[in-house]
Amino acid sequence: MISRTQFYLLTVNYTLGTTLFVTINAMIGEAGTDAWMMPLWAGLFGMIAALLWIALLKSSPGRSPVEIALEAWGPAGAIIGILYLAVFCLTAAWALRNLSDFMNETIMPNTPPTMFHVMFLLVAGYAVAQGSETVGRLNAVVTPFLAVPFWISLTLATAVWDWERLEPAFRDPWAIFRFPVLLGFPFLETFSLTMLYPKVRSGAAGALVLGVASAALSISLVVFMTLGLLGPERAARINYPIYTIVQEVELGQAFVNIHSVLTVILITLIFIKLMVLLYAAFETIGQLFRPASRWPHLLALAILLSSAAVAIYENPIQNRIMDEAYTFIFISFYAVLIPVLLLLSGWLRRTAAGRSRSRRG
Amino acid sequence: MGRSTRDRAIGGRLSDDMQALLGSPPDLICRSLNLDADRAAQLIYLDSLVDSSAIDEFLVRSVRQNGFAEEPASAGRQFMRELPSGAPYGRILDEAAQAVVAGQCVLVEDKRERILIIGAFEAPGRQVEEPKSEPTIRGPQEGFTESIRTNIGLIRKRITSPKLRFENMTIGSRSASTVMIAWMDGLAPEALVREARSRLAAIRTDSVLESSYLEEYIQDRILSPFPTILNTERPDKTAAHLLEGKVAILTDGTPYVLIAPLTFFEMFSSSEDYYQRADIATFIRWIRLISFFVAVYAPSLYVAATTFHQELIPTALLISLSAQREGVPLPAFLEIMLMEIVFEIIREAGLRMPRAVGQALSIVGAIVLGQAAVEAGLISAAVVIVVAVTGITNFVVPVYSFGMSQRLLRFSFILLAGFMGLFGILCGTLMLIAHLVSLKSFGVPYMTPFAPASTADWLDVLVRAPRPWMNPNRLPASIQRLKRK
Amino acid sequence: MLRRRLAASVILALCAALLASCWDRSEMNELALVSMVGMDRDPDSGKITVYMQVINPASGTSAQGAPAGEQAPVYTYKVSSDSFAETQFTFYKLMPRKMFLHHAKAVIISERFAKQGLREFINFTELMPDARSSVPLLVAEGPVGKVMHTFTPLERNPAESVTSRLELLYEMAMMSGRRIEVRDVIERSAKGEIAVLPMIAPTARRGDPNSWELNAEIDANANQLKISGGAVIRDYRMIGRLTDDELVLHNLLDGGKGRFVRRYPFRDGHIAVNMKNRRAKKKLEWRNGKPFVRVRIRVDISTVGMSEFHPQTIGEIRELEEHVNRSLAGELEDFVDRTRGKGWDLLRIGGMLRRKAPDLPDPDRAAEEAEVGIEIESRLTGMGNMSRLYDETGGTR
Amino acid sequence: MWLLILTLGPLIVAQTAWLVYRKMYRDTAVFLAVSLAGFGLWISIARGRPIILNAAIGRIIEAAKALVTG
Repeated sequence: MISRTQFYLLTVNYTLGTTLFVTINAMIGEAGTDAWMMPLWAGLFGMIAALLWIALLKSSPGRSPVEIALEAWGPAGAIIGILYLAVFCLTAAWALRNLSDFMNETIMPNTPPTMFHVMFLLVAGYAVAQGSETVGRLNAVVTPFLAVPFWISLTLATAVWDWERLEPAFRDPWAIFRFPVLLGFPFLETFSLTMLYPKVRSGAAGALVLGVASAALSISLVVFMTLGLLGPERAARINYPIYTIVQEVELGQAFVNIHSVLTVILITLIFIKLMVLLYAAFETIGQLFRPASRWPHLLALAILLSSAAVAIYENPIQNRIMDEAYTFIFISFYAVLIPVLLLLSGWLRRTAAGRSRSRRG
Repeated sequence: MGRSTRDRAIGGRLSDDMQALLGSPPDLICRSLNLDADRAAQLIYLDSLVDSSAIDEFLVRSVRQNGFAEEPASAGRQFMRELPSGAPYGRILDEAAQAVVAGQCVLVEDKRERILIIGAFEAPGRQVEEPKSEPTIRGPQEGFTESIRTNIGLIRKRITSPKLRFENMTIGSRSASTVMIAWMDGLAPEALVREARSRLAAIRTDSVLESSYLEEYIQDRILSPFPTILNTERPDKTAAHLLEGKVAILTDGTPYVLIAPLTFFEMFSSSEDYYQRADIATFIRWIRLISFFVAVYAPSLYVAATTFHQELIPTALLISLSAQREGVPLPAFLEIMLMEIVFEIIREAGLRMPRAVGQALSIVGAIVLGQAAVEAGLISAAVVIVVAVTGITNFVVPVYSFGMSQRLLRFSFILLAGFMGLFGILCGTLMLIAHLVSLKSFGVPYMTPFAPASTADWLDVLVRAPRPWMNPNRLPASIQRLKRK
Repeated sequence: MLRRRLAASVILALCAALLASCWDRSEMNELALVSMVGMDRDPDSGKITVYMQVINPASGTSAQGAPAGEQAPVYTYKVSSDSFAETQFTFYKLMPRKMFLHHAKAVIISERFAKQGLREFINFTELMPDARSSVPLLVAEGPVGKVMHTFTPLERNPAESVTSRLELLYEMAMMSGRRIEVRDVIERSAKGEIAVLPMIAPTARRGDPNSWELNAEIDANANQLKISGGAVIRDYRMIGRLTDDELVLHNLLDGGKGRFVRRYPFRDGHIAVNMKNRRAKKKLEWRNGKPFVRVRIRVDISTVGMSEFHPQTIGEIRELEEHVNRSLAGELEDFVDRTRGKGWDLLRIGGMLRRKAPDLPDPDRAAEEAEVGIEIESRLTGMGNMSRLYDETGGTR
Repeated sequence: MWLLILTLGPLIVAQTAWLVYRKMYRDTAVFLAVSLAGFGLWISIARGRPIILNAAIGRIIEAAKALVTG
């Protein structure tokens, strides 16, 4: 059982997860100086989606989507469950690969990516094996050490802040809507958190929605600061604007290069995302097949993920192209379509049962 | 006539058989007191374990004056009890033997066919002294001793409350050691006391020579570098914890008392904090926290910074460091590893060696290993500094067993840092946190009051708030959780 | 059981990886700490020449104590090839240690290279993750090789010397701006605005530069580097120069916050006024369809160093302030006119129009015909250590 | 390639053996299913012709689109 606050923090960190590394320059490339408004409406959409999932989960309390599918559709539900397992694994592999790309392109160019994957998988596996409480508490403990240095470094960077970089503002009101990938990538992906939802003591719904909201806010704040610090011209071109910002932060004359510390702190976000996804996958296995042991399946997942992370895409460029083409469809399939179907079927069954009862009565 | 022989038999037989049973040890005394014609008595005891003066002055006289004529009071079973005369001889012999080796004195009155077992126990042992392992400047200077009765006294004299409870248990099939659970009735949660009782009862062992025996049996997780049960030899500390509603486990034969449950941040607060002024205590507590991080991370961060992320180091420092490393044969990772191991060896030697030689050792350690190694160009000076600093900071933490776990962590972190630099350290840290938050001590999460968070307690964890600001009746969150259960 | 096996396998993996002496690991004494980078490009052959000035750690004290004999504080490596990427690797023909760019303090570009355009170089640095774009970029007057082969007195490491001088010049003379780093060039050029970089030149040679008698040379003006003048960069290309005098004015308009001294005719003599820029604001207004840029600058003046005149009455103070306002404004105005005449939009009016009035059809035209009004507001805040001057007739006036 | 097999093979085999020894057949099945999928993927990577999941998804979606549009 994890507390409401822990779940809230999990939601925020999960959503920030890889977003800070991957999409920022894409956003700015799309909408220039107004890019900071993108996450806001995307976040709004995410909140609506979250409400949909909450409706689904509330329809049969204490059950995860997989269990709901199982009881609703039986064997077909099992197929849905396996699909979800695949989806979670895929997303986890994505996160891992983003991590190793980032590390390879920035501070550790020669380390083989698989080393990063394996190390993170080991730790995440250990945490997940300890159960949901550990997942929640780990995140709760880590968050301050994550947020404080990050925002402090951004504030330090404001030495080179220049409002001119944010002009001209509000050129084209529609520009900010030209990037639908954003709907899918950070916000619909939070669906994996619904696997943790039943484990929350109370008030999970509020925590989820609030979490998505504050995640959207902080993303937009980060984009805003990126614009003010790097200017749209650079920020749109550089692969990892955050990295460049922290690279150019200077702590007085002595510490001119603190980026590696901040980088390493930041990738903890990716770790948390990975941990949640691994938990979701592990939980799915548990609910589908009711195994008696824990560790073997974590080991299996580790093997699968470590390979999937290498095979998920050839190179970041191909990944970006694919992303913009398919991610939204792909994610909305499992995060919107299936939940809606589940909700409908449950509602139908309930009404049918009600009618039959009334007929009998 | 026949009667007399039979009488002769019971006392004599008992003493003879006792001799046989114990292998006629030199300290087994069988005195036969010849009183007037029809009253003879036998005293059997080990004079290594009994207070012989008490025997002479009290026992013998009272026997002479026929002091044991009346039935022994039912109270004070420990002190004096009577074996049922009707019992089969074998059982009588066993009980008598058990009593004798436990330091009691067996009195056989032939006439009345009574066998009395009278406690005259007085084992050799040291007096109450200053606690060796956790001394304080201000505050009581007395520590527990090896005698459990003294220890109980030391606690009772601090908590003069009828609510103070002691419960006796005998653990160890051979050593049959006395173990006592102590708690404050009403303060300590029922669940906690029950848990402690059941865990102790579940122990199957032949002997308990030190409380660590028990600790290994009753701790929550075996594979963990962190102690989940506090051990102390300070009566005042024990009393303080009892008053917080915790459970203390006293073991006969050791001055170390176990206290449960234990949470992570309690290990940073020494009993002295509460004797110092609040602000100073707070400052010192933070120093401890910092030095914990230094002790665990400093060497690994050095390795990471100097072999993976040199850009972290300010230019001037980097130049001088790399100048120091000119011509140093070993990679920094091995340097640190080597020095750390050498340092651990020296420390261990310092613990074990006789006091007189300590001086020589420190000289060897300081000059030979420090200066000479640097001047010979085997080790760069910075490494020596780092190792020295970590070594010192390691002693700051008030709980010794916690210091040990820090050393363990330090080495694993150095390994990780040498492996993947800061990323390795990050992984290690996450692993560590995952482990810490998953730990439990008697059902209390180890990281209380941070995960799960209970802000009210931070007043006594992050700072040592002045007593008037704190609610005296408030129990720590860890205990409250148990109460809620 | 299983957990223990897992743990064991983890440990084994770690040790194995360790024995395989990991990938990104490199000892400090395996690094060549680059402190300054110099670049040149031959206009006809297009060959690129890169100089790397590497710190020699042994010049400091080492583990074995002070070094024997005099050692050079830095060594300069030179490589030339057709592209930057190639130079990076050809360096290892000469360099025994791994190139370490994180601590590079300054980048120096030869004037001719700057005139040909820096885009290639800019892209290259931005692509490299370990090259910070927040290092000052200087343009070398004459061959960059000379600059890279010069020791600086007092501060033995040229890079250190250059950076500290840039800082001092900004603080004390406003002869160098804040926006002189690579990232600023990128940003300004991308915006189509002008950046001004400091220029550096070697001073007169005396004696054999490679012999140690240089260290015994007392004249610190010889055999060293001098920072003076500014290179005007537009669209990654150097299009002109500013004198030190103009540089001060430009930095003042550009919002530099340093202190500086101007000398103006006053009454029947001159006064040298010590000023510190407090605020410089540019505002865009429209006057009958034409853009009008109003520049408001507030400077604090002090009588320190004003050895010719010391105001005694309120009237005199006002007079002084008024005078300073007029003269400074005049200076600035004709500086602006002069530069705009050359087609240099140093006030960055074009960029301003693009920002404030994005819908303008042809911002550059508009920028050219925009009018500029400069208002100076000076206040006498500080004063020297005297309340009245020794004003006998001796000495010049 | 061989290194891969040498590292992963024993791990999987040992684990399976342990599970079978503990008579957890259902677990064995699940474990084998998942880990062998991973193993296969690894092999495909080691042979230099990895199955690019990203592209695979793309193809699936394209196919689905074709179906929907008919």
